[in-house]
Formats: sequence, structure tokens, C-alpha cells
Amino acid sequence: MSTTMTPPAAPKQVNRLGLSMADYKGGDSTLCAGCGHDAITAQIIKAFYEYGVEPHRVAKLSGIGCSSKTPAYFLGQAHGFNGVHGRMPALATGVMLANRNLVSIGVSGDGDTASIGMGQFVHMLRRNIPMMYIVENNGVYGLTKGQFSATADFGSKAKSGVMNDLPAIDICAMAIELGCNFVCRSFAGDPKQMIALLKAALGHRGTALFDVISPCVTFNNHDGSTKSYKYAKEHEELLHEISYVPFFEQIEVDYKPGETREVELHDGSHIRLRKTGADYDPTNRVQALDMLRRTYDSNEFLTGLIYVNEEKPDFLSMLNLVDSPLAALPQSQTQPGPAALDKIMRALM
Amino acid sequence: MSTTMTPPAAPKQVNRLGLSMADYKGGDSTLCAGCGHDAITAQIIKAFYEYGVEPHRVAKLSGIGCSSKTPAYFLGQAHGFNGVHGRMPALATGVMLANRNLVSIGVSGDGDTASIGMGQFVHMLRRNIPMMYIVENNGVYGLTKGQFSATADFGSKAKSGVMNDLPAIDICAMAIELGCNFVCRSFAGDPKQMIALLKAALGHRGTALFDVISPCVTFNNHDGSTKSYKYAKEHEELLHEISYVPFFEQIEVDYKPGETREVELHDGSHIRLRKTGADYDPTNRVQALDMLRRTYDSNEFLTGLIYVNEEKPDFLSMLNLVDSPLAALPQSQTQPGPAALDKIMRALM
Amino acid sequence: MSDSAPQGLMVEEDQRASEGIVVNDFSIQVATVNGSGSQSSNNVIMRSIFQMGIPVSGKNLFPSNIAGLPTWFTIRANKHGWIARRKEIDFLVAMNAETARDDILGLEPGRVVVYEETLRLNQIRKDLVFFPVPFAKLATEITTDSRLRKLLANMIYVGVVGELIDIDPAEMEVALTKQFKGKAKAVALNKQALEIGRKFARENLDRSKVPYRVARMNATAGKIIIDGNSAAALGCMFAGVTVATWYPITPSSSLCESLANYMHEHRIGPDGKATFAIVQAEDELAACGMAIGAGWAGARSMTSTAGPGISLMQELVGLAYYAEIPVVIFDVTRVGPSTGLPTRTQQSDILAMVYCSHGDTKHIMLIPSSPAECFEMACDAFDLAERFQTPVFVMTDLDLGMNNWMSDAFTYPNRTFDRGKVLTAEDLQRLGRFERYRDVDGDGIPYRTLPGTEHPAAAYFTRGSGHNEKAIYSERPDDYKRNVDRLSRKYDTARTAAPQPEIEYGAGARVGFLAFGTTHWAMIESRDQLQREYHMPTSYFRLRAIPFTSHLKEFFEKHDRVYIVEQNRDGQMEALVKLELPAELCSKIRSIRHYSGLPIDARFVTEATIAAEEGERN
Amino acid sequence: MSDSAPQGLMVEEDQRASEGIVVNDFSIQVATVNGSGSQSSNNVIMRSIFQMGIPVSGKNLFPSNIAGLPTWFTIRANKHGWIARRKEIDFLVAMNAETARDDILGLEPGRVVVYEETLRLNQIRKDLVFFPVPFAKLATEITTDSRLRKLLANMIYVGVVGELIDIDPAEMEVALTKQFKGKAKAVALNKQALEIGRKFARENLDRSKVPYRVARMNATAGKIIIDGNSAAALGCMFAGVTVATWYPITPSSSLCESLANYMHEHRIGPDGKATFAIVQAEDELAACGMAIGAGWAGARSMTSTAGPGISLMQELVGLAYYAEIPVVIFDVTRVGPSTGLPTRTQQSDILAMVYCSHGDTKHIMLIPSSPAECFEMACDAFDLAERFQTPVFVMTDLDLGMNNWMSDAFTYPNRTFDRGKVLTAEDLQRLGRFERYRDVDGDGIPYRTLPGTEHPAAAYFTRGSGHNEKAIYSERPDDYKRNVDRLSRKYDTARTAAPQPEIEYGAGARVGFLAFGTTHWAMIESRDQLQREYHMPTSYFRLRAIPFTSHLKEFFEKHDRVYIVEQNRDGQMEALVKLELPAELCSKIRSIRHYSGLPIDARFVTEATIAAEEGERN
Ligand SMILES: Cc1ncc(C[n+]2csc(CCOP(=O)(O)OP(=O)(O)O)c2C)c(N)n1
Ligand SMILES: Cc1ncc(C[n+]2csc(CCOP(=O)(O)OP(=O)(O)O)c2C)c(N)n1
Ligand code: SF4
Ligand code: SF4
Ligand SMILES: [Mg+2]
Ligand SMILES: [Mg+2]
Repeated sequence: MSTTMTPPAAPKQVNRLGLSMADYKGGDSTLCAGCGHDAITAQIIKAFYEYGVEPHRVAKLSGIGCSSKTPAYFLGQAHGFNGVHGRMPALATGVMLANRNLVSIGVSGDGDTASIGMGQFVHMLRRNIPMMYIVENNGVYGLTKGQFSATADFGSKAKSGVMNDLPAIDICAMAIELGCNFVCRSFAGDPKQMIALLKAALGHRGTALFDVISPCVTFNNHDGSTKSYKYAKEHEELLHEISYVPFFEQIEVDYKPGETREVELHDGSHIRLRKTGADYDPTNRVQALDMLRRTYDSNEFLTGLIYVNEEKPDFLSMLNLVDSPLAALPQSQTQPGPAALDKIMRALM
Repeated sequence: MSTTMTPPAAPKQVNRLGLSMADYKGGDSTLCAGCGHDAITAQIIKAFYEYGVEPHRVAKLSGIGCSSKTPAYFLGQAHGFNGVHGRMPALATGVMLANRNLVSIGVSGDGDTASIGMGQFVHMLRRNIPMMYIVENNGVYGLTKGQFSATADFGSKAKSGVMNDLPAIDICAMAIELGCNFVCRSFAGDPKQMIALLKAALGHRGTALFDVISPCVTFNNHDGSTKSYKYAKEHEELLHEISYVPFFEQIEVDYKPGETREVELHDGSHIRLRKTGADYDPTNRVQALDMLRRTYDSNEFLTGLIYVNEEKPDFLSMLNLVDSPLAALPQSQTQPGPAALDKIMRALM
Repeated sequence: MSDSAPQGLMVEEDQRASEGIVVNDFSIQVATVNGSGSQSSNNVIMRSIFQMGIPVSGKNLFPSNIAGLPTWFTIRANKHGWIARRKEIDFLVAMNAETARDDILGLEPGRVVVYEETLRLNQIRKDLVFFPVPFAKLATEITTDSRLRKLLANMIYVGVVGELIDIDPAEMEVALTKQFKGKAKAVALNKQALEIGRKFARENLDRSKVPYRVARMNATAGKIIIDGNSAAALGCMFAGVTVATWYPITPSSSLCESLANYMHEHRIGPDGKATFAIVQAEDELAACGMAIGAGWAGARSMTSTAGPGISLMQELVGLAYYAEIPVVIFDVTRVGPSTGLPTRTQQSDILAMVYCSHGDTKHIMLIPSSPAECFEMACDAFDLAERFQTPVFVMTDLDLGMNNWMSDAFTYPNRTFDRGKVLTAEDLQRLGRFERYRDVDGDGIPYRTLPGTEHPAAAYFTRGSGHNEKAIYSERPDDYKRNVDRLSRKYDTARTAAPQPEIEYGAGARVGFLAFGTTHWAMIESRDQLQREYHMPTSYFRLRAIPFTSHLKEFFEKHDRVYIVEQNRDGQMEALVKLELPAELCSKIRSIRHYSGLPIDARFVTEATIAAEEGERN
Repeated sequence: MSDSAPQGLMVEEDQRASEGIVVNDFSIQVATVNGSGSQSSNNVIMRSIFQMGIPVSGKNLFPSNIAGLPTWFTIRANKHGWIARRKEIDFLVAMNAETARDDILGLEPGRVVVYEETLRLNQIRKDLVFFPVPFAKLATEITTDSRLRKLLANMIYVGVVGELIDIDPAEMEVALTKQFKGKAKAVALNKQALEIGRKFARENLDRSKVPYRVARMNATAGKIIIDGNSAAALGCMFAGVTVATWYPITPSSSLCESLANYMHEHRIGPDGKATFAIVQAEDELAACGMAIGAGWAGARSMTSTAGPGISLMQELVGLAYYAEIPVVIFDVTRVGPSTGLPTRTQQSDILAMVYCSHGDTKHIMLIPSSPAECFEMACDAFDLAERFQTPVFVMTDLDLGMNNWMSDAFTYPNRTFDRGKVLTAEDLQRLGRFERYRDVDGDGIPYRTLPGTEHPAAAYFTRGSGHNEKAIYSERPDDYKRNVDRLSRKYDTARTAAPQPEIEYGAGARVGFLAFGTTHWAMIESRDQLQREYHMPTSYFRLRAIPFTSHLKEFFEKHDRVYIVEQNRDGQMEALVKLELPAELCSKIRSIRHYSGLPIDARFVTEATIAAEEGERN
């Protein structure tokens, strides 16, 4: 997803492409005031602006839900596709097959992904489709008025008072299990962490999975909820402090070794992880799953870059496609000549 | 799934219910000679016979595929339901909701479960529907002539010579991740292990997942296949030797401690696991996932009782249902009286 | 269900008409934003009018989001008992700055407008009766809590309206108490707001400028107010449903949600255990699959959804049709195609239901027009599903399902359930043999057994693939034909078993109407308009189920033209009618279609009819 | 595509008729079990007859499993060029003990039976010509490998048949070599088996008792033998498909599988890189979703499936219809409902395709009748999908898709692709503005841009929910109506753009036929039978696409009765015709339906027609 343009000496209020933040905004949100989703939208705008992605190269995709509405609220100059419920992974796969040059970002909800969308979600991860896939996770179906989703935690109380008696699906653990190579979890209330991860994801090749706890202020922000702002703040378990160094900036080395880890991304950018507690190696799959399991069992939720692996190929590279987008190939390249047909016909006579 | 009948002093050729093996047979198989699925069918017949399940209490379910045809080949005296492709988990859930007294066994294939059926499979596991769920895993779609399924191993070669370039989904790891409490893997070529596990599963309350490597002799039994009889034999990694002691027999304690572990099941039966190599505790979830991961990465396949937990409640018990099957409730119990309607109406006037 | 207006009302002459005051025949629209709690306020107005014995209806026009977007609630009071949507607004309560301008501009001259003072709406037009009210300011008298203030402001306009059109304060208090289910604090606060509104109106607004009044009548005795989804849920409960599996989707969610509430209150056994299982599935394929699995195992099972869910259920419904498994499926229709307009109404899933699934399939579909019929037909649906061992669709729509309707109270279904042709172990003992798919009785309906039946002959193997009468796998052409021909026979048997149409032959009528579902209410009012305003007598065929009966042909034979009035673009029911009719009658088919997403109204039907009839003359 | 029999043949008088020998007009059936490799043997017989210039057809009747169940392969040689299925068998090769008895009993007296000696079939009937052959024993002469022996036994019967009916040995060798793609060892072994068969027949069987012979003709010049799925795959390749996403299902799997093979041979660029992506999805929802995503992004995309897949794609197809996204969907139909008979043929997904999805939806559907049309219409489908920005269905069936057909060689599509109304950055520069859903040209077709277009005005937001002309979310009734009315207009525009019907008016014909797809072949043969045997001239309307054109009305006007001949139970195409026709013409509709799962045959149509015509007279 990297871009090769060199940064112009730009005035303060524009990015390296000379674009302003406004070029990355979308329509007005129609979500409830205070909805976590809007907070995420704001960070997406900022991340794409700061990274300097050309808006027209972006494809925005989503399923159905309050969360899935948000692509209309950012990057107004990018094509967007609000599909049907739970089927965005397939649509996104098709889009990337047709045009490998696009930078695609998918926004989904916990219901859209973990309930109706589970099948396609699993297979998208297995294929490692190059895209940023964000699950705005509030544990409920916001748009249909607050029923529990498959990520609702066991014992979590609904606004109606009903208790959820099924275990939550841990999207991150599932993703790692299925071979996803960029897995992180964040919280709508932690913009600093989120933007670093978002920009890092732009440098990753393959599916970058974001599980973002995004409280539903209308239906799941009460006491007894395990996806409320309050609960999230109290139970967030920070893996590390994250800072991001883009490929187009110098890296000044000014930290005590041992305290910090660095991961280089496909695009040459770096993420720097500063220890918060015990040392954590995000390239160690087993440790990652372990950590997720332990925090899951203790009802904490782990945030940060949980697992990263920059070696694995994405789906498109396995298909050995021509360089230009399939969608853009001229007839001369997609239609074999008369001789070919003639040869085939003769073989059948 | 236990039954309370006491064993009659039965002649050798009948089981404790006085039924003969023939009472557990079904129609003739129409599968290819040598198909692994037929070997599994044989063990199912034997297990239900030896355990002494009343055939009429059994509900057989399946999706679509060669594997899904097999319920027609065993327990001819039990109702069977060969549904549509990938949707058996939902059908089975409904069946168990309607009649909690049934012993249900589902037979599926790797395509039926891990490809089209992934969504329902995940949610069945999450709910812990009481049933024995067997995946007859051959890595291909047999009935549609051998295309790769989602459990085909990376690098495995198709009969046509095409290589599979996607990672295989590990059904067992996924099941454990999703909270399944009885997870085992076996091999159609290892009847001894399979029958012990099948009988054990009959004593488990909740979803009992079987991932059985079941070679497709017609489309996936060649060199280069990783699901052939040959490959399986060479790469099977036995966790332990399993013996089963039914609840209706005395347990004679005749083994050196330390060499053997014992697990008691809901129905009072025991499974005895005799060490083959390093000690392995099937009640340790983390170790189980670890072990699966390591064998997965080294292209071995682990067989045995991988994970078991007899504490967790199944879905039906969480619904607090009346004891008799919902399907059997008389009108008097399912239709509130006129007074009730009258009360409701008055409140709306 | 009363098809025509309450008796003794048409005649009643309005004394005050002379004074130019309209009594019990006007509509009030409240324009606000959703999520502001105005719904409760509007219910209080609607209920209190209802309690005064005046026929009333309420239509909530809300957006497909959760909070902050424009919403319009229209309350219609009508002494004749017309409760269909009415286009014209007489009395507007403008609380939403965003839409106020358009709302105002849409009014006929002389209409009344109550509005938040600060909006200065009186600047926009001069030909309306304006009543500015400082709602926000008044609310501060009660509380400083800003969120609460918003809510109370909404109750204040209730007081203002009540005062201006003469709603009995006592009834308003009763309605309010009912609305807040007697929660003391809420009731107290809201009463206070209500009173503040009344007081303000009394002291500052000139009632004589308001030409609308309510006056006590006796036309709502024995009636209730309820939404169609709750009514259907009650029907399911009293039909003895034991398994309900569903996936949330507007506008059907509240059906299974209220079912859950009712069941927890009325279907828990003395041992504290549930005589039912309600499961929220992961999607519609699973919801439908679970219901089918339960139906196969002998439970009375159901699911409930809307268009997108119907599309997703297609494959499983085909399985239930071909393997012959009972299941009841409610489709509370909304505007399609695709996601369409989730909070608007339409009758456009007709073909998707009747021909649901690939291959040769056709299904039974019941079409209630009122909450009372939602209740009755829910009961019918389970009987039919089990009798015919097949999926039965019940089609309602957003208008019926989610709006509050005045309805006759429901009558208790005093009959034993029809559990269909199920053989028990005893039956098998007696009969000796059993062939799952044999047409023993010549009605196309075979016998079935349930899993768990303790008899060696009970078991059979169910499959969606080819099978013979013994349920054995078969690819033989003759087995296949025998089986699907029987399925056709079975469908024909259903014609007379499903709810029959309600037909009213107008004296000397040469024109007939065919309508169904919620279209009924605009239809009967339009017929009255045609009679009174154009002296045009008409007949009316209210379709209540598919497949059709012989009545259809008869109705067409008796008229020169039959207008099929429906709420979709493509005339989906018209298509089914044309396919059913003998060719020689097809030329009598006429079509009136309304598909904007708003409930159809009588005036639309009347004008379309007159225009068409003139066309016929030329 | 030649609609009528090859010229100059009808007249040709058969010299040897006198000797009671039938030349080039009989059918051979080989009864065996599947998975035994007999398919190759049968192809060799079929091909060698074809190479002798004699019109031939092959129908494989196989079970829905992989190996060991009964299979029948019928080869029909017909000098008149009739290649539809023929019921009557003249020459039986009985290799399957399990079915041999029934196979024998089904024959007319005097027919020829070649059988495995050990089956002793001559005990069953006396009125047939029996030729016992010790296939198993003969095979041992070649090899001891038992598996191989089975295969070779099958090639031995090819030799026997060839010898008995006079197939040119040279042609058999050519055919055999072609069949085994020149794999030396296989060719050698099979030639040996072939020879052994010929030799045995020569030395032991009395040819004079066989009344059937083939004799060289010149009726297959320029023709090919191919199955419809391969033909469609070739069409897609030459139509420049770039993204194909699919999920395996009988009988459509071989479409995308042969597409993959062809593409790897002809669509890899000089740099060794692929100009296409073919992805096996996890199910049909994903396959359809991927194809739609690709179509949205500008690729020529497709998927291929059968009935159950069509049911699963309903929701996504509705999205593509309403959001206006091009995608081509092949439905190689099989017997429904549900899983039905996966290896039998039927035309019963018509309504499921044309009305695919909930809400008001209607779709374009192309209906090829031959491999040549599978090729042409595949090309048409992509042009139409991109021109109309909508899903386009191509309906074939198992008979066409999986059987080997004699067909005209395909003509190269010498035209530039119609990529539809796509605006580039340059266009936008010129136009300045762009509204995604505005009907600029009055044909109902709006303009679109593709993601990645480098222009600030290029972007728009696609959704399956309500939208206005600017693609902005809207719930406004007027926006909604304007949009769906335009979609109807667009559909009407498609009427004249889709493949037009092929119509043949019979001189003095009062009766017409309407048929489509594979029914065509039985249809033309039946018309010949009606003419020759009953002196009944008929007209013929071969429907090639939905929506209909004005030709339909015209055809009905010109005839007293029109028989709609189709392969389904419910007369699904008849329904579409009735809905399309003006009422006054509906009385002319007649229906002939064949739905046993076997391909329809001419005799069935002829007898049904005569019976119906007699009915008309009484
Ligand atoms: C096929 C289908 N089923 C159901 C719905 C109704 N529906 C709309 S959004 C939604 C759930 C959204 O939940 P989530 O993905 O968590 O998004 P959120 O609103 O919580 O952000 C559902 C069930 C639908 N639109 N389509
Ligand atoms: C909806 C649907 N899609 C596709 C098919 C075609 N189909 C039949 S079986 C099968 C795959 C079976 O594979 P698996 O489950 O692994 O069973 P196996 O035959 O290998 O035992 C497929 C794709 C179908 N029957 N239904
Ligand atoms: S309902 Fe919940 S998720 Fe939806 S917009 Fe409101 S706060 Fe956000
Ligand atoms: S094809 Fe494979 S899976 Fe199917 S029956 Fe034959 S061997 Fe078994
Ligand atoms: Mg959510
Ligand atoms: Mg398989």
C-alpha cells in the first residue's frame, strides 16, 4: 500500500501530497452523538491525511450497521461501497481482484463480522486479502436497537437487563489462528494508539485486522455493559506504547535498548513499541494467542499491536497477476486472437 | 446423552439392550470402494451398538457431500435428515430445541463444514449444542470431483497436479478457541482409537467435535496428497492410547499411575489415556492449542482426545426448558387460557 | 374485523359545523427528531383521543438511524372510523428546526401550527394560524437536566394540543399513566409538563382560532390499541409456538422481541421452566434452518424477518417445501429492492415469498390486514403448516407491524390445534406399515412420524434430493414425477383450507376492487369517497391468502373491471391474479400501484380510479 | 446455428431399406456403471461416427455419486440431423448386471443386444437379437491388472459395435487417439482392445442379423463436438472476462474448470503473468459477492452455478440490481426443488432468475440452445451487463452444459466490447459534473465511474439502500420513485438490446410453438414429425432472451394457438408469456411440459400436440 511520491516542502496545514485535512473528510455523520464509531472515523481521516494516501486510490467498503455507515463520513473523494449485511469481505475481495492498485479499507461491526459475516470473515483472513479491515466492536447490533452480537461478553448485561449467557468470540485470536499477519486491538477512546496503528496498517501488505472497542452510547454504555467507555477504560490492558515513524521521515534513534522494540513494515515505515509491563514480542504467534487467552479469561481487554508478520505473501501476489489492474486491461490484452479460436475449433472437429 | 437402563445379562451377540449389531446398520453404501467415510460409518455402527443407544432416540443429521450421505448407511431405525450444503448445524440446533431427549449425531465433510458451512459451524460451537459432530475430512470436495476444500493443506497437490497455496483451517484449534469442550481428531485408518472416542463422546454433554481424516480414494489419495492413507499413516502423531470404560461396567484399576490419565464423563463412563510420549493433559486448553499449533507447523497431524472439559453447561441447559420435549407438549401446556388473553386485551383498551 | 365504518356515525350530523368547527375529523402531525422520546408523547395524544371513544390512528414516519434525524408522527381522529393514512395535515406541531420550513410550506391555508417560539415560523407564511410556544423555556421550570428537558418539552406540547382541541384532561392523565407503566417518578414529572402545557395554552393562546375539536363518542368500546407485530406475537403464543428462531431486522424485530416478553410472562410452567425456546440466530439462514429443524422434530416453530431475510432463506425454504417440513415464516415487508428503505412500507416481497426458492416451488401465504388478523392468522399459519407439512408465509408490512392500530379486541382461539398427519407408535402398531411420501388420502398430504417415536417402523430418511414414496433415495423419472405431482395436488388442497377472501358485492357495482393487507384501510375509505362523491358503487374482494380460491374467478365474472390495488412497483399481486384467471377474464384486470414507501391513502386510490374510469369512457 | 435438418438429406432415398437395413438412423445405448471409464469408450464411438460425416448426438445419464452406480449412455446417429434425445433404443450394449434385466425388457422386439456373456441375458427374452461376448475373458488377453481389465473391456465393446455397424476402423483409430490425447501407452493398449473386439465380432458374431449400419455422409463438415460448459467458457474467454469467482456444483462446475484451463493456455501475458483471476470461493454467496465487487471496480466478472446457488445469491443479486453493478451469472440448471436430482436436467429456475431477490426486481436472462450459442451469448452477456449495469443471467441446463454436442464451429466475435457508460477522468474534466444515477440519455441507463479514477469529481458512494440521483442517501418518496421508475425504463431499453427471438412462420400454419434452450432440438424434430406424419404445418418462436420483444405479441396474433414447450412442472415460461401478453391474446396460450429429469424428446412433443389438437376439435 506504499506510495513512492517524495514529500514536497509543504506548508504546515497540508500533507506531503499537498492535500489538506478537508480533502480527507466525508459527509456529516448521522450517528448518535458520542458514538464510538465517530471517534474512529476521525482517526481514519487523520491517518490517511498524515500518511498522505491519494484519496482517489482508496476504495471504502462496508456491510450493514451503524458502523458500516461510517465510510460515508470519511474520504469523500474515494469511491465507497456499502454492501449487504455480512458480505463485505467477498465484495472487497472482488474489488481487489479487479484493481490491485487500490488501497481498500473495510469498516464493519461486530454483528456484521462475527454474527452473519463469520463465514466470509474467516475466508477473507485465510486468503489474506490486502485490505485494512476494521471491526467497530460494541458488542451489540446498534442499528437494530441493541440486541447482543457474537462478541458480547459472557455475563454482560443488556440495557433491558437481560444477561448474555454465551461466550464472546475473540476476533483477534480467531484472526491469528487463521493466519492473519497484522492483528491489533484498540479502543475508540484511545486516539493516540489508534492513529499509530492505522498508519502502520497502511504500510502492511495483506489483511490488517483492527478490532476496535467502540461503545454504543445508546444501547450498550450502561453499568453492567462490558463494552462501555467506563468499562473499557477500566479494563484496557495496554501491551505497549506505540509510535509510528513513516518511511518518508528520518528515524532518529533516541531510546534505551531493551525498553523498545521496532518493527519494519513493507513500505519501510517503522512502528516503535515501548514496553509498558512485561516484554512482549508481537512477532511471536504463540505468545500472542496466549496473551489473548489470558486477558480474555480475566475479562481484561488487550490493546496494541498484538501480532505482526511482514514476511507472508498476500492473496494477489499468489495469483501472479499482470501489473496493471485487470479492470483496466484493453480488449487487445483480454481477447485472444482469431488464430487461437481457430486452433481450438480445429481440435474439436 | 447417557441412558439409565441397566444392562441385562445378554447373550454374546447382543448388546445391553438385547439388540444385535444388525439393528444398528443402515442401507448399503453407494460410496467408492475404499472410501474413508465407509470405515467411519462402520465404527459409528459399532460404537452405538456397544454403548447400547436405543436407535429410535437417535437423530442423524448431515449436510451435502459424499460424507453427508453416510447417515443413510447406519442406524436405519433412527430418523435421518440430509439437509442442504453447510447448514446442518442450524437444522441440528432446531432439532435439539424441539426434542432435548434425542441423541443427535451430525456427519459433515470438510467442504460442508469448513467452506460453505464455516459460519454455522462457528456458532454451533459457540452455543455448545449437544450433539456429536463428525467432520469426515479428506481435504477435497469428493462429490463434486475433487476440488480443494478449506482444510486442504498448504502445498498439497491435487490429482490434476495443481498445488494448494492457501493455509489449511485447523478445525480442532478453531473448536477449542470457540469453547468446544470435547475435541478430538482421529483417522479412518485407526478404528480402535475412533471407537473409543465415539463411545466417550456419547457420554459427553455438549458439542463433541470429531475431525476424522478420511481419505478420498478417488480424488485425494495420490502421492503429493496430504490426506491420503499413506500420508496419514506416516504423519499421524498419536497423543496417547485410548481405552474406554463404559458406565455400566466395573472399572478394574490395573495400571501404573503416572503412565495413565483418566477422565470421567457426564454419564459416568471413563476414558483412559495411556502415555505414548510426553505427558499430555487433555483438560489443559492452552497446552492443547499449543500442541495443535506445533504439529500443524510441522505438517504432522495430531490424533487422540485433544481437549475435554466436562464442567461446562450445554445450550439447552441454559434455556431452562421443561423436561419433556417441546415437540411433545400438549395444547394445554402451550396455549395460555382465555383469562390470559382477556388480561392482555384489557391492558390494551 | 369491521370492514366498514362504525354504524350510526355516517348519519350523525355535526351541530357545530355551522360554527366552522370540525369535530372528530382531522389530523395532527408532530414533526420532531427521532430518539427524542416524542413517541411517548404522541402515544399519549393518540390514546387519550381513543379513550374518548373517537376512532383514531397513528402513523410514525421515522428514519433508518437511531437518533437525531427528522421524524413525523401523524395522528388522525375520524368519527367515521377511517384509520388509513391521510395526506392532508390540519394541525402541525413543529418541533424540528431542520424540517420546519418544508413542514410549514406543505400545509393548506388556514391550518394550525404550534411551534417552538424561537423558530419564528410565522415569518414564513401569513395564511396559517400560528401558536408560538417557548417549549424549551417552559421545560426549564421543571428541571435543569438538559436531557430530561428535551423529553419534557415533548410532553408540554401534548398539554398544549390537548388544551387547544379539547382533549379530556382526565383521559390524558390515564393515557400518560398507562404510557409510563405507572413508573411513579416519570408519571409525576410528565404530568407536571402536561399541566404546564395546558396552563400555557389556556393563558396565552386563543383557542377560538382553532377550528378543530374532539368530542366524546362511543366508537372505540371493546377496541384496543396495538401494533401488528405484538398482535402476531400474541397469535403465535396462543397458537402454542414452542420454538422461535430469528435474526434482528427492521421492521420485524419487535415481533420476536415482544413474543419473548409475552412468553416469559405466560409460558413459564409452574416448575418455573419454559415451555418454549426463543433463540436469536447468527443470521437468517441459521434462523430459518433452526426453525425447519425444529419443525421436522415436531415443534411448532417459526421465524420472522423482512425482505433481505427472505432472500437469504430461499434455499432452506426450498428444502422444507420438497422434504415437506412445517415452518411458519413472517415477513414484515419494507421497501426493497436490496436494503432499500428499511423504515418505509411496501408490499413488494409477494413473488419472493410465493415462488420462494429455485426449481418448481409455490407456497402458501397468509395476508392479515389488521392486528386482529395478525393474531388470528398466526394461529391459522401453524395449523396450516402442520396440516400441509410445508412452509407457510405470513405477510404483513411495516405499516401494520410497527404502527399502533385501533383494533377489535382479539377473540380467544377456541379450537384444538391441527397438528396434522403425524403417526404415533400406536398408529404404527395398528397400521403395521408407513410410507412417508405416499398419498394415502388423495389430498396430496402424506403422513409423517417424529424422531424419537419408539417403533421400529417409525424411522425414515429426510432429504432434499430425489426420493420415492418410501423416502428412499431415487433418481427414477417416475418416482420424481409422482412426487412433485403430488406436491401440486397438495397445494391445490390448500386452496380451500387457507383463510378465504372477504367479498362485498356493491349493489349495481360494475367495478370491483381487489386489495389485501394494509391497503384494505385506504380501500374501504376510498370506496366510501367514490360512493359519496362520485355516486359510484363498487364491490370489494379482500384477498386474505394465496393460493386463490374459485371466488376469484366468480368475482371477475361479476364485474366489468377489477382494480387490483397494491403497494409495489411491478404489480406483483396483479401478476398472480393474471396467472390464476382464465384467459377470457384477464381483460378485466386493472391496476393501481402505490410504492413511494408511505402507506397508501384513500384519496390516491379514489383519484387513480376516477382517472382510469374516465380513460375507459374515452 | 442451423435450425432445420441439413439440406439434401430429407430427399435422399435409402437403397438398402429394401434389405430391411437401416442406415444412419438408429440409437445405441451402453448400460454400465459410472467410474468405470466407459465414458471414453462411448466418446470414441460417437466421434468416429461423427468423423464419418454422420450427424450424431450423445446423452449421458449418470447418477449423483462418484462410482459404482448405473449409467446409461445413448448415442444417436441420424442422417436428418436430429440430435435430440430419442426414447427408443435400437442397439443395446448391456455391461451392467444390476440393470441388464430392465434394460432388456425395455426394448422393442427385434432390437440388438450385445452383452457380457456371463449375464445370460438371452434367457430373459427370445424376440431380440443377442450377441454374447466374453468381455472379461477377452480383456485378460491384454493384461492381468484387474482395474485396467475393466477399462479395456469397455474398449472391447467399442470394437464389437464398430464391427457390427460398420464404423470405419481408421476413423475409430483417429477418434481413439484424440480421446487419449495421444498418450502413447493408453492409445496402444486401447487400440489393442479395440482390435480384439473387432476380431471377436468378425469371427464369432453374425453381422447379417444386425439391421443397423453407418455409411459415410458429408453432414458434419465444419462442425465440432463440444459440451455447452466448455463452449460457454470459451465464450467468456473471448469476451475478455477478467474475474471469475465460483463454487463447485453439478452441473456447472466444468464451466469454470474448463475456463481455467483455457485461460491458462490463452490468457497468460508475454511476461508470464495472468490477465485474469479465477477464484474458487467458499460458497455461492461469496462467489456472487466477489463477482459483484469486481464488476463494481470495472472488471468483466462472472460466476457460474446451479439452482441451489441461485437461491443463495438472491440477496446479492438484488444489491447488484438496485446499486446497478454489472455481473454475469451462468445457471446450468438441474432438477429442483432443493437438491433435487443433481445429475438430471430441467428448465425450472426461470422465475428464480428473472425475479431474483426480494422487492421489485426483474432481470435480463439469455437462453442459449446450442454450444455455438453458449459461446455467442457469453459474449453478449458481458456487453449487456456492462451496458445496462446490472446482473445478466445466462440459463443453460445439464443437458446442454454437460453432454457432448455436435455444433457449428464458433465464429470469432469481431466487434469491440461494449464497456458501457463509464466516465474517465478526461470525460469528467470535460463534463465538469457527474451524477451517478441520473438518466441523462433517457434510456434509463446512468453513467458510472470506476474506483481509482483520478479526478476529484469521480467518487460516489454505492449502496443498496435508498439514494437519489447524486448517489446520496435518501429516504424521500420522490427520490425513491424516480429511481425505481428509471430502473423499469432501463429494463424496457434492454428488450431490443438482448438477443432477439428466431422466428419461423410455417406456410399456412395455424398453430405455433414457443420453445427455448435445449427444448429446441426436440422441437424442430417434432415439427418435422407433425409435418410428415400429420401434415400439420407449424410456426416456431425460439425465445432467446428475457425481457420479451414486440415479436411475441405479433407471433400470437398470427396464430390460433401457441404451444409453449418447456421442461418444468409449473410452466414457468408460460407464466412469463402470459404476464407479457395483452389479455386478448392469453386465450391462445397452450402448454406442453416435460419434467421427468430426462431431456425432452420429439415424440413426446408430437404426441402431446396431437392429443391437445384433438381436444381442440371436440
Ligand atoms: C440480511 C440482513 N439481516 C438483518 C439486517 C438488519 N440489520 C441491520 S444492521 C444489523 C446489525 C448491525 O450490527 P453491527 O454490525 O454490530 O453494527 P452496529 O450497528 O452495532 O455498529 C442488522 C441485524 C439487514 N440489514 N440485513
Ligand atoms: C448450495 C450448494 N452448493 C454447492 C453444492 C455442490 N456440492 C455438493 S457436495 C459439495 C462439496 C462436498 O465436499 P465435502 O463436504 O468435503 O464432502 P465430501 O464429498 O468430500 O465427503 C458441493 C460443493 C450443493 N450441493 N449445494
Ligand atoms: S445506536 Fe449505538 S452504534 Fe448506532 S449510532 Fe447510536 S451509539 Fe452508535
Ligand atoms: S469421491 Fe471420494 S469421498 Fe466421495 S465416495 Fe468416492 S472416495 Fe469417498
Ligand atoms: Mg455492533
Ligand atoms: Mg471432503
